[in-house]
Amino acid sequence: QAAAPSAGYAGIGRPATAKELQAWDIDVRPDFKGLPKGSGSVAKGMEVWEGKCASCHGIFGESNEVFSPLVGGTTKDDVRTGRVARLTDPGFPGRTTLMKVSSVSTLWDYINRAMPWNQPKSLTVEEVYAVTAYLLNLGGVLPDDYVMSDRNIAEVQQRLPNRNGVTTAHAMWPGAGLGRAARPDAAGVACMRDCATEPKVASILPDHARGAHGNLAEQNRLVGAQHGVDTRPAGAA
Amino acid sequence: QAAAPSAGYAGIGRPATAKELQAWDIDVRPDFKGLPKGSGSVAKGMEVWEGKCASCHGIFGESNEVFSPLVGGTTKDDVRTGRVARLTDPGFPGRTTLMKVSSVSTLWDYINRAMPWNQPKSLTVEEVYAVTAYLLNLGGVLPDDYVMSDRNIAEVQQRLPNRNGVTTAHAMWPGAGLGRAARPDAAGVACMRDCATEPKVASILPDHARGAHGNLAEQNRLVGAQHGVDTRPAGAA
Amino acid sequence: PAAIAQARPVPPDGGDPAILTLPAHSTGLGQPVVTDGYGLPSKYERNVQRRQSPGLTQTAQASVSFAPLQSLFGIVTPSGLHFERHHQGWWDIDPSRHRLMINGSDEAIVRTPKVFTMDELMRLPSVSRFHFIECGANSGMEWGNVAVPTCQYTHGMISCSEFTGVPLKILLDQCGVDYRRGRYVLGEGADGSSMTRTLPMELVESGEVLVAYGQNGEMLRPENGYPLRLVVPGVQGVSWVKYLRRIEVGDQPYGAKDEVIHYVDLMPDGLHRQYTSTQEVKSVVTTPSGGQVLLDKGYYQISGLAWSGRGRLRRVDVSVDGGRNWQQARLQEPVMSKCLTRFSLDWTWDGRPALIQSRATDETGHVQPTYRQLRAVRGSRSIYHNNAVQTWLVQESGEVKNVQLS
Amino acid sequence: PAAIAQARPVPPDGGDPAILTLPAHSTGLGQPVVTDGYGLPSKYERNVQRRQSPGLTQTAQASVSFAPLQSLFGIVTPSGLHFERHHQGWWDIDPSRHRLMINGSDEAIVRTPKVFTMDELMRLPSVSRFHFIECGANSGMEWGNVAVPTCQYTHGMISCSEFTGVPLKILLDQCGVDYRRGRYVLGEGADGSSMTRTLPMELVESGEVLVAYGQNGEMLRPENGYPLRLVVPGVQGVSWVKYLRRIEVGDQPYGAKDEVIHYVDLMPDGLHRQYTSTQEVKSVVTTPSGGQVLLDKGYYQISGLAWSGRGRLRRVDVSVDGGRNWQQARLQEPVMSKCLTRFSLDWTWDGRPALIQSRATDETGHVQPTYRQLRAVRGSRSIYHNNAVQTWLVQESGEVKNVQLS
Ligand code: HEC
Ligand code: HEC
Ligand SMILES: [Ca+2]
Ligand SMILES: [Ca+2]
Ligand SMILES: [Ca+2]
Ligand SMILES: [Ca+2]
Ligand SMILES: [Ca+2]
Ligand SMILES: [Ca+2]
Ligand SMILES: [Co+2]
Ligand SMILES: [Co+2]
Repeated sequence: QAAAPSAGYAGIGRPATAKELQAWDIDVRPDFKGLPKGSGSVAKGMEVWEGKCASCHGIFGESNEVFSPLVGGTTKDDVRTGRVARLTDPGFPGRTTLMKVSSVSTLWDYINRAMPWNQPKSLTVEEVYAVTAYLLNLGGVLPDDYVMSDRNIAEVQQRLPNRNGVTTAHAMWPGAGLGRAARPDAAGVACMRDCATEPKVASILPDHARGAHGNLAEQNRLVGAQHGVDTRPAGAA
Repeated sequence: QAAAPSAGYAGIGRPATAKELQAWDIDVRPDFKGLPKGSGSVAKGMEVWEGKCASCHGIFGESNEVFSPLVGGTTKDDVRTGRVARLTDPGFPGRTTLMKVSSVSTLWDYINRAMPWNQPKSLTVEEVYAVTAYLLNLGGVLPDDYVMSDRNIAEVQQRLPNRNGVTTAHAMWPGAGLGRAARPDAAGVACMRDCATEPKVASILPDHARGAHGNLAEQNRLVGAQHGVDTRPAGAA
Repeated sequence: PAAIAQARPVPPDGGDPAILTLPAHSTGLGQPVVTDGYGLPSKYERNVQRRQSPGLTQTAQASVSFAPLQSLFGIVTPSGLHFERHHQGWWDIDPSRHRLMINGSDEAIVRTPKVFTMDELMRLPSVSRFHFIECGANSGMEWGNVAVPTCQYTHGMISCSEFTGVPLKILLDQCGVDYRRGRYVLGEGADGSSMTRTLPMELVESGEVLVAYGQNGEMLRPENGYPLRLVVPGVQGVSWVKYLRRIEVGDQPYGAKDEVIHYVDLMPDGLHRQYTSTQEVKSVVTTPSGGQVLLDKGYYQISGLAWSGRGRLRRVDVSVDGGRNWQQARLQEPVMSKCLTRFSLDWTWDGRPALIQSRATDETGHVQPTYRQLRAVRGSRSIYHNNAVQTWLVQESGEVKNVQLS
Repeated sequence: PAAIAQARPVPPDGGDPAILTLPAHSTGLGQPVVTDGYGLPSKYERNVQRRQSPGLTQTAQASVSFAPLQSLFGIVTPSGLHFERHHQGWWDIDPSRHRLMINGSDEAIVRTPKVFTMDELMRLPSVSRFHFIECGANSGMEWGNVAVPTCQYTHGMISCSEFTGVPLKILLDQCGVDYRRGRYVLGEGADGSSMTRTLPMELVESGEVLVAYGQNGEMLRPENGYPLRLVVPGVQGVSWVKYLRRIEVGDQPYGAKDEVIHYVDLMPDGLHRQYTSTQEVKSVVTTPSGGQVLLDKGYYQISGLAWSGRGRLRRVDVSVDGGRNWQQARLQEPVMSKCLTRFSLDWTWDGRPALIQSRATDETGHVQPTYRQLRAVRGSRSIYHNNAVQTWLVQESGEVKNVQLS
């Protein structure tokens, strides 16, 4: 049960009003707590997408121009298993949003609070439902005639390609509720002499990339025990 | 005996040359170590003073325009006793340089390194002797026909009005060589309850001086547990 | 090697001209006080800047700038050089109009949701503590192989400041919280992204989590969340929500974008680890470091930074032979919890190639892993939380190169 | 009292407009990273500046600017707000042409006088330490009676930084010193005044005196001696020679202008104390403080700074009744030697006049004196080394005034 508010600092802070809570308490959790009632169709979502999203994310959500692709890399089989098979392939290059997202609430919440990037919080509830549905439709998760709503969103969750692809079995959550490992999983060895190491250089900055970050001489101060190395291309003044 | 230079950081730093030492080792100590041979007359000093010093310090060294007066407040009797009598009078307003200075080397050294203020280190050795002598002449310490030199500067020292007016009997020199007091001379008392204090306000910023440092509202940040008080004169916008 | 600025050899006229010819500043009158009511570094320090890594992001408002670790001393990061990470650009918010709201995920968890002004927050009891903030993606470009030339880019998403603020626990107590059910805390920003992140209530209860407004003696910088941000010692930077407008106490984690889609660590088995928050033990030698050139053989002080999200550093060891042999480094006092610690070791360079490394151990006994040890567990696609031992190769030319060992 | 920026009373439409109407920064796209490679404070912080005290000096190049203590948090002073004290103006010196010379007052005291470049100095072993620097004349305007309105002017000739540099002892050892005869050390600057001051060799031998180039993680600021200054912990600022060009080891003190004509303390008997160097135990409440106005009755955190040139603080006591009764304040960790320590105490203001004071005790047991105790020994014409207890009067209006008690 909630404790009584402490009276130690009386007069500092005041109760929030219902209207204020409504204006700011916009988060939507994986259990859909916070999700406003409403719905939106894939068809309406396409409209929203092409009007307000495609300029940045591409007509099929696959653009790499302003951000990494949202859509791609998932299969019908992934929708069935809830595991994105390509994530086990170290050779597969990028990772799209749909390959990673494990809760549909996360998409809804984020689009609602932050998109369009240059006009965040401008979408109506219907638009958020619709464009979320359209994104999932682009990814082959929802059919063309789908109307997503607060009533069927739990079903949508059960189709997310990577819904089963996550774990909290690690030691990096600093609380008791999540994360089940007691000790860090990757650790060094405190050897001091003749350690079992072959100090062979396996990877070194290639010469052509030495100057890819500009002239390093200009990225160190003018005096010091070391100066910055001049990485201008040969022949530059 | 000087220890051999440590070889721990070989190659870092190199011996100073004789010319370099001559260029920078300019300090003159109270025992006149460092004082260059040479001389300068009060008469020559007047020339230097009026050409290079009086514009800031006044024709008699008494100006308060760019700095506090150099000359004034000392008497013939002070020259005899080596104690400036007026320093015992709490009612006497300012303190001139000559009322305080206890070593003539200090004047020589400082004028040589720092004056004229806008052209430091521009005086010749003769000019420094001369203008130092002239300053002391203005203060009634040296006669009009005096020629001060490295040979008679010890005599000049014996005329300084405040030569005997100083002490190092205190606990604020953090070494063994000077300062003879073991413990701080002014200390509070660690009383915690019903301390023997009459909390009577004896001095408070007068109302007319409340705004002498500008509008204090503009000297505190815009937010905080306290704001700055508006000290604009009544009626200001 | 590049020429050292030195007074030797002595020119034929018997002295260094920088000594024999008195400079203008020794023979003239300088600038007045309050030339600048708020001063700036010397014009000769213009090379010391935070910088973007070209090609890392496609936009500059959802991006990163890196602190120039190669040029920093001690442990405090000058606020003007603090690394930046924005998701929807930075803002300079009017503090007199900024508000903090505290509420619960349901009405039973927080009895009286409240609203605070900055004036009010700044009246409450505050503390000041030195802590590092490190982005979970720091060193992320180097998981697979060497990608960037200097420690600004390999490790520069870390900074360290003295933060001042109100312990969040004090604010929660003002509202009346059911601490049995309310084991998760949401922080939410006021910027366009309205960044959200979940924290465990345990951290709040420890008193370490601050609702902070001060950084290095002054207010937070706009780029770092002015006028209010969370300080979550030991936890990755993304949780230190900037422009903080709201705190919610809940009975479940929130599945925010930056804990479900980003700041998730891909493991070799294809699973993504979520809620990986702690920044584990780590260190880097900053002098000498990649992209520098040693001016001469002889003595150098190897120096660098070490830290752990689990508490204090216990020790740092340094190797100059690529990890075969190690020496214990000096730790500069004060060694503070979840704070940068500067270490140093004397070294005489004999002019031959050397492989310089540092390896930190924290108070829990956790030893920083090598790349081989780290990859054996996590593979090389995690993006986040790369805390591997960094290796710098000093070449015979004196040039220092970023390398990774097999 | 001035109005607190508050969300209350709630307007008729049921909420604070700063909440109900989403601000531009919540609904738009902000600024990119590296808008500034070297960032600055918020535009809303423009009131936080260092300032001159009108009429204190006749010129601005031989003058002082004061740090705004009333607006600072924690213990680190932002370098842009560090107090200034120049004798012949400040300079921005090219570090590649700056030299440090070390020599003896005679040839037997230092065997091999040497010259060092900045490149060379920065190769040597360095340490980083947090220390305060206080001008010996801090609080000097208040010896006789109340003269200035705020703690910026009463106490603002103090700042605190993390300094980085080479222990001077290491440099002296490089040159070969006769430590039996050479008990005095001269520091000399490169500016127009070529400021000189004598230090006792004991302080150098302790390892505490640094030839410093770093301040708060970056190089010294030009106003504070870039590229090189002495750091002499516990000793008044005038000894921390800026633009350091030369160190001389000698067998006698040097009688410099600022130890014979200034920075001498006039005693009631008409004698001037010379070589008064140590900054004794002292403290000041900075919030609330003079020139501020409390916004309301109720809870406040009284907070301030304490320090001693003799080491660590042992305790700070705070009184709200002009010294009749005292309470022990909390000391914020870390408590470091010859460094500022922040203290705080909870206080509930009942709206009636209050007299707020702080009283520090250092590790040697030295207790900060009241004005009455200080003047009983030193009179009121010392100019320097006023470490008396400061009193702030909180008036019924909420306005805080600088006062002195009988
Ligand atoms: C002006 C450019 C722009 C527009 C228009 C835009 N976005 Fe975005 N979007 C971005 C950027 C940039 C990001 C990455 C932000 C970050 O890094 O925090 C992003 C991120 C996203 C993400 C999260 C992807 C991930 O993996 O983090 C989703 C989902 C998304 N946008 C959907 C939309 C939708 C839906 C719309 C239209 C209603 C839209 N965006 C309009 C630029 C844009
Ligand atoms: C352009 C103005 C100016 C000129 C010209 C000038 N001075 Fe000064 N002088 C000053 C100022 C300002 C100070 C105080 C400097 C400080 O506070 O460190 C000073 C300080 C002194 C002092 C030390 C006084 C004290 O109590 O500290 C002496 C002695 C002195 N001047 C002598 C001279 C002589 C001799 C000359 C000419 C050769 C000269 N001055 C030319 C401005 C000037
Ligand atoms: Ca150079
Ligand atoms: Ca305001
Ligand atoms: Ca909620
Ligand atoms: Ca981050
Ligand atoms: Ca000498
Ligand atoms: Ca001073
Ligand atoms: Co206000
Ligand atoms: Co150089």
